[in-house]
Amino acid sequence: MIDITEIKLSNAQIAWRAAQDIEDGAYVNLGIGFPEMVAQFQPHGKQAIFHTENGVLDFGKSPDKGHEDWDLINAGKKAITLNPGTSFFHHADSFAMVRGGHLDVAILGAYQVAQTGDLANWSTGKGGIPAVGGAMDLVQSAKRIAVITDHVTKTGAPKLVDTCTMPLTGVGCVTRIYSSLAVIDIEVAGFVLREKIAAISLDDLQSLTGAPLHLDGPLQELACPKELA
Amino acid sequence: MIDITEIKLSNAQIAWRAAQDIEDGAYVNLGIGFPEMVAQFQPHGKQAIFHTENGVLDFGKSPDKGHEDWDLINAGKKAITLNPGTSFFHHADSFAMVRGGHLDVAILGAYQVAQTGDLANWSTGKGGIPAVGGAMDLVQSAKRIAVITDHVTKTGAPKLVDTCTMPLTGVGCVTRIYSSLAVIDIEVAGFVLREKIAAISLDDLQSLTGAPLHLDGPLQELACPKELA
Amino acid sequence: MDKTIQTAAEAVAQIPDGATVMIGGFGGSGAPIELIHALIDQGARHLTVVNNNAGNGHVGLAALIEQGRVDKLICSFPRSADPGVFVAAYRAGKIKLEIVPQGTLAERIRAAGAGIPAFYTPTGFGTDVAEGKPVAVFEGRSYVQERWLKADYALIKAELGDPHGNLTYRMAARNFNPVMASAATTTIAQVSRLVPLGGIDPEHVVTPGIFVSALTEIPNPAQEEDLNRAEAIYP
Amino acid sequence: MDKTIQTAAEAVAQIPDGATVMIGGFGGSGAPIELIHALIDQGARHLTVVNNNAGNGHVGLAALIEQGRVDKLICSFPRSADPGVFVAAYRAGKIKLEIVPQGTLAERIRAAGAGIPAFYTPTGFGTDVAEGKPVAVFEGRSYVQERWLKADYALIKAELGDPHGNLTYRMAARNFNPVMASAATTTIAQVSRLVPLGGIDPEHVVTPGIFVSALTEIPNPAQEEDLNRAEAIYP
Repeated sequence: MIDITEIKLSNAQIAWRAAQDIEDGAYVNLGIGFPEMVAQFQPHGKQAIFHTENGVLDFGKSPDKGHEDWDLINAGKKAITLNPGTSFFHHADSFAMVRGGHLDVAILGAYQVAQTGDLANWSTGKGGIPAVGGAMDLVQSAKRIAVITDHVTKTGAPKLVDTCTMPLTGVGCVTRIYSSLAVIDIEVAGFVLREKIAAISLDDLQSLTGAPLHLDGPLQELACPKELA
Repeated sequence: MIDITEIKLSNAQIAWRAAQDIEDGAYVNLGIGFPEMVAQFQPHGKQAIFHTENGVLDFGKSPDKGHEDWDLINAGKKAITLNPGTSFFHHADSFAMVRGGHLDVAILGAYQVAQTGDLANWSTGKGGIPAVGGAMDLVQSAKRIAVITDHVTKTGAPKLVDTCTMPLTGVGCVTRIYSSLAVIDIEVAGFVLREKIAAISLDDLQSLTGAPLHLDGPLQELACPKELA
Repeated sequence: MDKTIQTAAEAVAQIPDGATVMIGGFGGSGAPIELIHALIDQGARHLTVVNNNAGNGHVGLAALIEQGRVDKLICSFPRSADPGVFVAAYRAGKIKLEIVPQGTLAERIRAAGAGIPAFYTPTGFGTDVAEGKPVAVFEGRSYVQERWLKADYALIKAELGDPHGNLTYRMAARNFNPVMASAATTTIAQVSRLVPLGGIDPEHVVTPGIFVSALTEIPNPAQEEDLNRAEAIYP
Repeated sequence: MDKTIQTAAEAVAQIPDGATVMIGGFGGSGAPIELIHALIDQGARHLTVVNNNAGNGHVGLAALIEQGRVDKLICSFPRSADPGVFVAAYRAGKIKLEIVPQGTLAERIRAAGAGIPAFYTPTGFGTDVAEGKPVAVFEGRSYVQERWLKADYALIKAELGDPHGNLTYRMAARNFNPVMASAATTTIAQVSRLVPLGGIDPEHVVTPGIFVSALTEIPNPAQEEDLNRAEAIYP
C-alpha cells in the first residue's frame, strides 16, 4: 500500500479547503472536534455565521486562556465569545433551526462515508459507549452536509466505502467530502472526484478508496496553503 | 313554561359565583366575552393569575378609557394592563401552556352542554361563518373546564341537553356548569345538581333542563350578592 | 451581511401571484399594516393568506381581501368588530375559508419551522375539524394527527431589528410573528426601529436573524385599531 | 402567591425513590450543581435521570451516579473530559443507558410540556435509534415517530427569578432548562438572584412562572468546570 504520510494534507489544510466553499452570510454548524477548526479559515470578505446546538447563533472566536466564561461554550464544551449579533435560545428552539432546514451547511467528521452518502460517525459498534449528540439531527436537515476527514484510517483502511459497516448516523445525507487527499462529491453515480492533491496518482487514490471514483468534468488540483502543512 | 326572567341570576352574579371556586394562585383562562367578567370578582385573599391565548400571562385589569395600548390586549381584543409579574410569549408557546395542561381552570361560554360533558360553543351549524379561536384547545387541556351560561336560550330552550345538536367544541370536557339558575357538576351519572337558586323548585328546574338532574349529597342554595343583580 | 431594505415596496416586490403568505398579528396587535399595504400596491393576486383573523374594517388584511387578492384564508377566528369585508367576500363565494383551532394553527406553523411534518394533538378530537384526519390513541387518550403549515412568504411586524435580522417584539404584538418567521421560505419584517449590530442584548433576541430574509424600518407604524377608529380605508 | 423556598435541601425534600428527574444543563453550563448535591444529601434512590450528558469528574450528576442513586440515564452524549464515573457504572451493569439524538431529546421534552404525545422527525431514520419505532412517509420523505418525554421532577438552574417563578437564564446556560421546566410535574429552580415581583422585564422572561413550582436562591452558584479543574469530589 502506498504511504501517504508525507503527502497528505494536514487537518488545518483540510479545514482551510472546506472553509473556501462557505458562502458569505451562510449559516454554518461545525461538528465538535476537528470540524471546529474550519472557523479559523474563513476567506477574506466572506463572513459565515456559526450556530452551535447548545443555543448560540453568531458567536465569536475562542477567548484568551484565563478569560473563559463557562456559561458561554459551544457544543464541544469549549469556551467561545460574543459577537455583535449573537443570540441565545433554548435547546428545542436550537434544534428547530437545525431540523427546520435553516442551516446552509453542516461540516462533520466521519468514521465512514458510503458512496450513497450514508454517514457513520457516532458509534464504532465495537462495544464502546455510544454518544450521538446532535449529529443525527444535523445530517438530516442542513441544506448541505459536508464531511472533513482523513482519506484512510490510522491502519490504512478506506474511510470512503461502498457500504458503511459501522452504525449509521444518517442515510444518503453527505454531498461533499473534503479528505486529506481529495475533494469528492456524492451524486447519483456515487463518488465523483473533483480535486486531488498533485502528489498522488489517480490509480493510487482509487486504491485507497473503497468504492469507484468517477470523473465528471475537469479534475482540479487540490492545493492548500503550505504554511498550514 | 315557567317565566324565569324575574328570578334568574344576572351575568354578573353567575360570574361572581364562578369566581368563588377559583383557588388562590390558580392559573386561569377566561373565554372571550361574558367569561372575562369573572376576573372582576376574585374573592379577597385569593389571587388568580390570568392567561390569555395571545401570549400574556399574569396581566392586570382593563385600563381607563383613553389609556389603551393596542399592543397590550387580551384574546377578546380588549385592552389590558401590566402587572408586576407579567410575561409575554409567542402563540406556539402560549398554546404549549394550554395544551400541556398547565392551566388550572378555563371558564367558557356555551351554546349547549351535554350531560356527558360535551360542549358546543363555536358554531351554531346554521350556515353562519364559523369561528373557533382557542376554544377547542382550551377545552381539551385545562385541568378543570367550567362553563358559565344562561340556563336556557332566549327562546326558552334548554342549553343543558342530553346530546348536543350543534357542532362540538370538545368531547366530555366540561365538569361544572354555572348557570343562571344552578350549579351543576358533570359526573359519570350525568348532571349532578349541587346548588340552585331558592326561587325555583326542583321540578321547574328539571323542566328547563334537557337531561335528568341527579342529586348526590346535600343541595345548597345558590346565593349571590344582590347588588350584582 | 446586511438584510436591511429601504422601503416596504422593495421588500414585497418579489411576491408572485399564487403565493402562500403568512401575515403576523392577532387582530391589530402585531399586524404589519405597512407591509400589507405595500403588497396591495404591488398587485399580487390569487394569494393564500394565513392569519389568525380575517381583517377588521377596510385596512390591512381586510383591505387586501377587499381588493380581491386573496383566494383562500386559513385562520382560527374570522370575526372582528367590523368583519364586513370578509363576510361579503365569503358569502359571494369569492374566498375560501379553512378554519383551524388557534393552538393547532400556531403549532402547525411552529412545526413547519421546526422540520416536523406531523404531530398529534388532543385539540379537535371528536369534532368537525378532525374530519378526515388520522386519529391515534396514546396512553388511553385519543389524538388527531395534524400537519405542518408552510408558506412562501411571511410578513411580520417587530419592534427592534438589527442588520442580521435579529428581532424583538412589543408586548402582545409578539403573538404569531416569531413562529411565522420560522415557517416561510422568505420572511420579511417591518421593524419600528432599526438598530446597529449589537444593539439588541443577545439575551433578549426573540427571533434570531437566521429566520429573517429581509427587514425594513417603518418608524411609528400604523395601529389597525387606530385606523379603524378613524374609519380609514385603504387604498 | 410566593413560590420561594429557603434552602436547596427543602426544595428537593419531597423527591421520592424511583422518580424520573430531568436535570438541566449542557455539560457544566446551566447545571444546577447545588440542587443535585442537595438531592445526593437527601438520599433518593433508583432514579431515572434525563440530562444531555452523563456527568464529568466527581461532582454534580457524576457524583449522583457515583453514589449509586441513578438506575437509568436518558441522554444524548455520555462523554466528557472525565466520564470515568459513568463509564465504570455502565460497564459494571449498574446503570442503564438510553441514547437519544440531541434534537430529538429536546423535542421530546418540549412535546411533553406542550401536550403533544407524538411527533415525526427525520432524525435517526434508517439508523439504530429508529429501531422499533413507527415510520411514516410525508411528501415523499421518511420520518420516525417519537414520543413525548415527561418527568416527575425537573431541577433547573436560572439566573434571575421572581416570587411567581418567572425566570431568565445566563447565556448558553439556558440550553435544556426552559424545556425541562415545562415537562415535569414539579419544577424546582435554583436562581442566582431572587428579585421582587416586577423585577424582570415582561419582555425578557424566558420561562413564565406557570412552569415553575418552587425556586430557591443560590448566589454565586458553583460552575462544574471550575469544580473539576479544582479536582473537587462530592460529597
